[in-house]
Amino acid sequence: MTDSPSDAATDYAPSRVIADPDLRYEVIGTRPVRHDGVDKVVGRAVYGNDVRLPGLLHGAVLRSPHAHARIVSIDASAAEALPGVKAVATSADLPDLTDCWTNLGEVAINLAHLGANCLARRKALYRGHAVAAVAATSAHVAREALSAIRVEYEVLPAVTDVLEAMEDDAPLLHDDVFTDSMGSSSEHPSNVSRHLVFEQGDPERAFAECDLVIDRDFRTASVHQGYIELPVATAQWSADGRLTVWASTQGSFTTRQQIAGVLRIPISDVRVIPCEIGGGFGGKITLYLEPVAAILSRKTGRPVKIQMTRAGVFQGTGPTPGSVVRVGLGVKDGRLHAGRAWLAYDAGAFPGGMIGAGCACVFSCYDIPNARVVGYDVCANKPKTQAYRAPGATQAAFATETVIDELAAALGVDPIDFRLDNAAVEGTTRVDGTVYPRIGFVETLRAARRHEHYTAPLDGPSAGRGVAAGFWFNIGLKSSANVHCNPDGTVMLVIGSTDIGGSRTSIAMQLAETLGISAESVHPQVTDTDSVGYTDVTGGSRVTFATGLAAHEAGLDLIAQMRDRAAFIWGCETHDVTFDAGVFGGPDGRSLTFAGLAAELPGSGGLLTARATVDAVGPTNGFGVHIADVDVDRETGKVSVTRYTTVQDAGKAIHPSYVEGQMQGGAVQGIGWALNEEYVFDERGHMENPTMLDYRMPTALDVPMIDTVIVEVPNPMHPFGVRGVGETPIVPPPAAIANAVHAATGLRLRVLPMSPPRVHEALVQAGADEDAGGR
Amino acid sequence: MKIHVRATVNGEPAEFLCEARESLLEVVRETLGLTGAKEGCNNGNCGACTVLLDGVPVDACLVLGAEAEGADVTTVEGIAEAGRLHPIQQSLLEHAGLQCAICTPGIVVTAKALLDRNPDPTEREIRFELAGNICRCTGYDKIVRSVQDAARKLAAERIEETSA
Amino acid sequence: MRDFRYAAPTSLADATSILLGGGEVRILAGGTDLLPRMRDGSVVADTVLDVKRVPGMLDIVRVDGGLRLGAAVPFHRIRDDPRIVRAYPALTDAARIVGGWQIQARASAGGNLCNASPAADTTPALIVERASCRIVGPEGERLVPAAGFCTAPGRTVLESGELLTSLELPAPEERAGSRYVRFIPRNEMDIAVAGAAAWVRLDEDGKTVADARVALAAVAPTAVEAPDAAVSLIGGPATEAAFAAAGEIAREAARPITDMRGPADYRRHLAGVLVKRTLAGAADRAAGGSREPILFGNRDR
Amino acid sequence: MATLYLPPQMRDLTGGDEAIEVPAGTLREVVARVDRRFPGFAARVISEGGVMPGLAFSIDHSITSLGLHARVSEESVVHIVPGVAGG
Repeated sequence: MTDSPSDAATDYAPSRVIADPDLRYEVIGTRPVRHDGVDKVVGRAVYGNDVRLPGLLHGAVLRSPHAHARIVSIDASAAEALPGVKAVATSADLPDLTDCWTNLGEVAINLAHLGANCLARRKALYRGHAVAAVAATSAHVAREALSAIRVEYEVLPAVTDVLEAMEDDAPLLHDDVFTDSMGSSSEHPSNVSRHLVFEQGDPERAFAECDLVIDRDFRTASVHQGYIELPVATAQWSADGRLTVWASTQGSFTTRQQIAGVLRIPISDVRVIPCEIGGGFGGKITLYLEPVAAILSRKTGRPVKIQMTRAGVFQGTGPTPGSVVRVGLGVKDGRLHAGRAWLAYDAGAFPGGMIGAGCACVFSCYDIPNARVVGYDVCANKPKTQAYRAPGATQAAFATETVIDELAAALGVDPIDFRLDNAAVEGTTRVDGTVYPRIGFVETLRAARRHEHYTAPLDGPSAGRGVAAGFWFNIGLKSSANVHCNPDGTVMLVIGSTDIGGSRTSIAMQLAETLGISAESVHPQVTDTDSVGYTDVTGGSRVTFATGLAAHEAGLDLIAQMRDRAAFIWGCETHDVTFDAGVFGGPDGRSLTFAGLAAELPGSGGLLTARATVDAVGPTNGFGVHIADVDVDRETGKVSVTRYTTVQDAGKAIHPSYVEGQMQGGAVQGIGWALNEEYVFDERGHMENPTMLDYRMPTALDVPMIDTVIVEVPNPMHPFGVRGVGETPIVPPPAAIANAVHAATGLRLRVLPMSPPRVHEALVQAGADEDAGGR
Repeated sequence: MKIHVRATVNGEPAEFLCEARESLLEVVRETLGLTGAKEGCNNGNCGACTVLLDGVPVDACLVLGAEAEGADVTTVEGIAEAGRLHPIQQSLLEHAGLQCAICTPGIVVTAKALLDRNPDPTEREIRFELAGNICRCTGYDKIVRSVQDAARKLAAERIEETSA
Repeated sequence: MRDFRYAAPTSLADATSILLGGGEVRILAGGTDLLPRMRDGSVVADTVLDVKRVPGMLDIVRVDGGLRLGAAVPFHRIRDDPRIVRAYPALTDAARIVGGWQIQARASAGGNLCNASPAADTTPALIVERASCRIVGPEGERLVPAAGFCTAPGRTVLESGELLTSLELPAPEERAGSRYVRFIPRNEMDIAVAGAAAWVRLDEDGKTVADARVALAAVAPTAVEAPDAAVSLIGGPATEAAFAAAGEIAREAARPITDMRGPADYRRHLAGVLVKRTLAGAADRAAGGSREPILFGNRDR
Repeated sequence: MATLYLPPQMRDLTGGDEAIEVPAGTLREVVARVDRRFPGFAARVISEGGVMPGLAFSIDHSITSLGLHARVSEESVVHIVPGVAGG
């Protein structure tokens, strides 16, 4: 591994790429303009709300004003009588499903819960829970009609705090949810839907053997994915029974599957057309609007579009779990020897938070031979939580990485050195039993250690620097690709992965590399569920890895077919035809470029189409290390991030600019999580800040430039060495910033967000303690 | 009763009817079919609907359609001239200053207005004037670099024009 | 929101008659507060009266060495007007930090006053600049000091049929300077958790405070003056210690509430910190320091 | 023989043993054999003829997407882990 200079093709160099110098690619590693770029900078790209259909009706959703209430009755007659109102829908219009699971690839979900989340059945479980919906001739009319729907509620006590929800006497959300402990079920219904235990070695004995043990408690608030595009769905239920849905989704096929499941209709009757998607981060995998728009369309015979309001997004869609985490680590002879962790994550209104990932991630960066991890998934009267970029990992890493920093300080060891001494490597066993394949954590740590930022002087007495590491699993799953060869030597690439951040191009570049043609010679397009093979969600950092693999395999298929054709043209055997770097070679020195052979195809039997469908294995893991400088205004408690560097193992960066973009974007989301983002609930369980004014996501003025270092430890399970990139970068920031705040102030903050009043209070408290100590 | 409004939209005279409650955002998107401006919050907190009103960036969701009477409105669709991308559009492409790109139309419009007013903005000035445009994907780094690069391109164009 | 009548009169008389014409009439200047509140249902209107076409509403004119600022002049013109930057820098400071550029392109100081939010950024600035509010109504015209315009959250001195037409800024004084600072968790696009404006005039020695004014935002039902804090400085040296002491006194003028944007104790504490900082900034300007606003609210001190 | 590792919460079935040696075969066969030795096991990991929702089998340290069709070889190590979703 050597440091190589940045890509000379660009005139700026935010990232240094540390790569294996022996790997040479023509297309991979370059920075072409993305194929869908022009449409997106001129405002022509069609997002979900840009869909126009003749006779289109507009929907609006009525949401529960109570955090927990029995729905006694719904009277929509007055609303239905209003001019312009065409239909009203409630849960009575959806099939009443009892427990009925569907496997979405990454996760199985309970369709009964999904349906009841789309439209509340019997009970409203959180403030903002959808209760009814209206379709009308305009969005204004639809919204006005909501106030004419009479809903009688019997208000029930609510619980939003995860620890309170675990109490025996807490308000119970579901009478049919029991605590599952790896297949065995509790006797009585409970808000605790899942209890997990992982263990390796002998933690009890090991802790007794340690020279130094630190146990700490942490809390994090619920935070939202914060995508800028409002969720929107348009449905047209045709008289022949075919349902077409224009969706803003991370996965058109899983959307199709969920729609069919919730509506109890054949999957083949549903066609999902994915529009351009304005951000998801895990929050646009689950359905909210699609079945509702569908039943309104069925009732009216017209297409119906529903777009959420921003308040509806905050109050009705998935934040990521708030958490309570306790982490203890023990050191013996300078090495991590024992670990214990207790995690409770709120799942929101229905079971299924991110506790499994939280438990498996909490110690995942380190080789800790003896560890015990206990986790709880807890229902509470909040919106059902959904995945948010490395779901479950950030909460856990905030705790562990802070304790690691404290241990390093107590031992007088540099915090990166301490991490290097204890880093997980190939062969390390994670607490869930998994043994790591080739991973790049050590290389990533070393690159951070070498980075100029790490040793740069700090500016002023209120400045501090912190580091933290992060881990994410990454997933593989199923992807498909079709490739049509054009006579001009270009190819059309048809895929099903919705493109949230430039993945059309990163996939097209892999096909281009395979075919020996330029990135611009590949024309990628994302198509609907009728037009391409099954493809799982754009999530889990899987698309460049798995859909890239599908494109590569489709490319290999095309080359095989073209070698057959060259053999036909040249009158030789296929095995006599070679293919190397975009050139087909035959006997007697004959050769044709890819374009040359493509031009021959129409007259030699016709143009060719290739395809591949893969169930990708071996996504391997992503590791990142972040360095944060902060400045703490001691008088106000405000923490400013003044410099930030992200270092990450990308396996192989296909399009470095978009890899950097993932690292930068994830880091800034993590900075928001660390400093200011939070759901603020009042005592009734109502979110007090459901606007983008008061739910404070970082603005351009709140963050510095985000430096990036891409480390490349190729993934042996991918033809180009790709590892997932997208999620890991959100994991380290809260801990890196907390560690930096400690460096600046001597204070350990263990509650997120580290908002100004909270930091100020801690400073005041520390001052008071100091005074008391002095006396 | 609908209101009859005459305005200039993207350099062309435009007439439309709107309800008093309809925002300029609804008018450009629904009535005029210019769907480049996006709705992200509908209360002026995200900037995705930014358009120029008499040359100044505004949140189109906070302007009534009726207020556009006699005004000059420029949407993202009017930034490129005769099929030629504006340098800020070109720079965003070259510097990967967009990911999901739902905020991009607003960024393009605000950045264009910034460069019109201040041809050589500092990083701070760029961040300050773009703070009303929330981007959740990029972390802003590549957007800021794109604006800086567009400023360089515009400066080079000016030199070319002067020497020509 | 339900539909309404939109009226954009081109004379004061027409505006007055619409205001008196019955039904719920809401005045639209920049719309940045009105439209979100109408959308969320907290404000209902039969008529929306767009005052921007009323003559003078968008004008900035010199009057007797001072300045008349049309009530609907948007912040982006205030922040960029060299006459205001030079003579009333606290107002420029405030105008630059309301929302982002898009909000500043629409929102106005008059609207900020009429909206009567305790957290309005320009109101404390207008108070320390000793601005007067020109109000025109069926009974004629009257002038009300900016400090007396807001009476409670969302309430003002405006009577039925009255309209705020302009803000009258007095002629600037020699060796005087002003400053507004606020505290927000982000650096832009936020509502003041607390804010403080100060105006300071120095003696000819350039070191002694000849006169001072202090006003606070977001720590009481309306923007309030902290006269005790200001008086404590007069005749004394313009030093950090004096400003800090004035900040301590200003805390007493704060009667903050606890809400989602900040706990009361924290707001009271901030009032002191911000008064100290804003006085230092005002004194610096009085002594000839830069009047250019400082871009980052964050490190302002 | 392949080795199946039980998570702590399933070790009540084996009287505390963490690892079980089982002959190779499909995962379905492995589960059936374990269930014969430790009755109740299958009910904890199988539901409606497939892997229990929320659980996943990791074979040789890679989560399998083949469900009960997955092949377990003589040298395989099998873990039972909670399902994990990405964003």
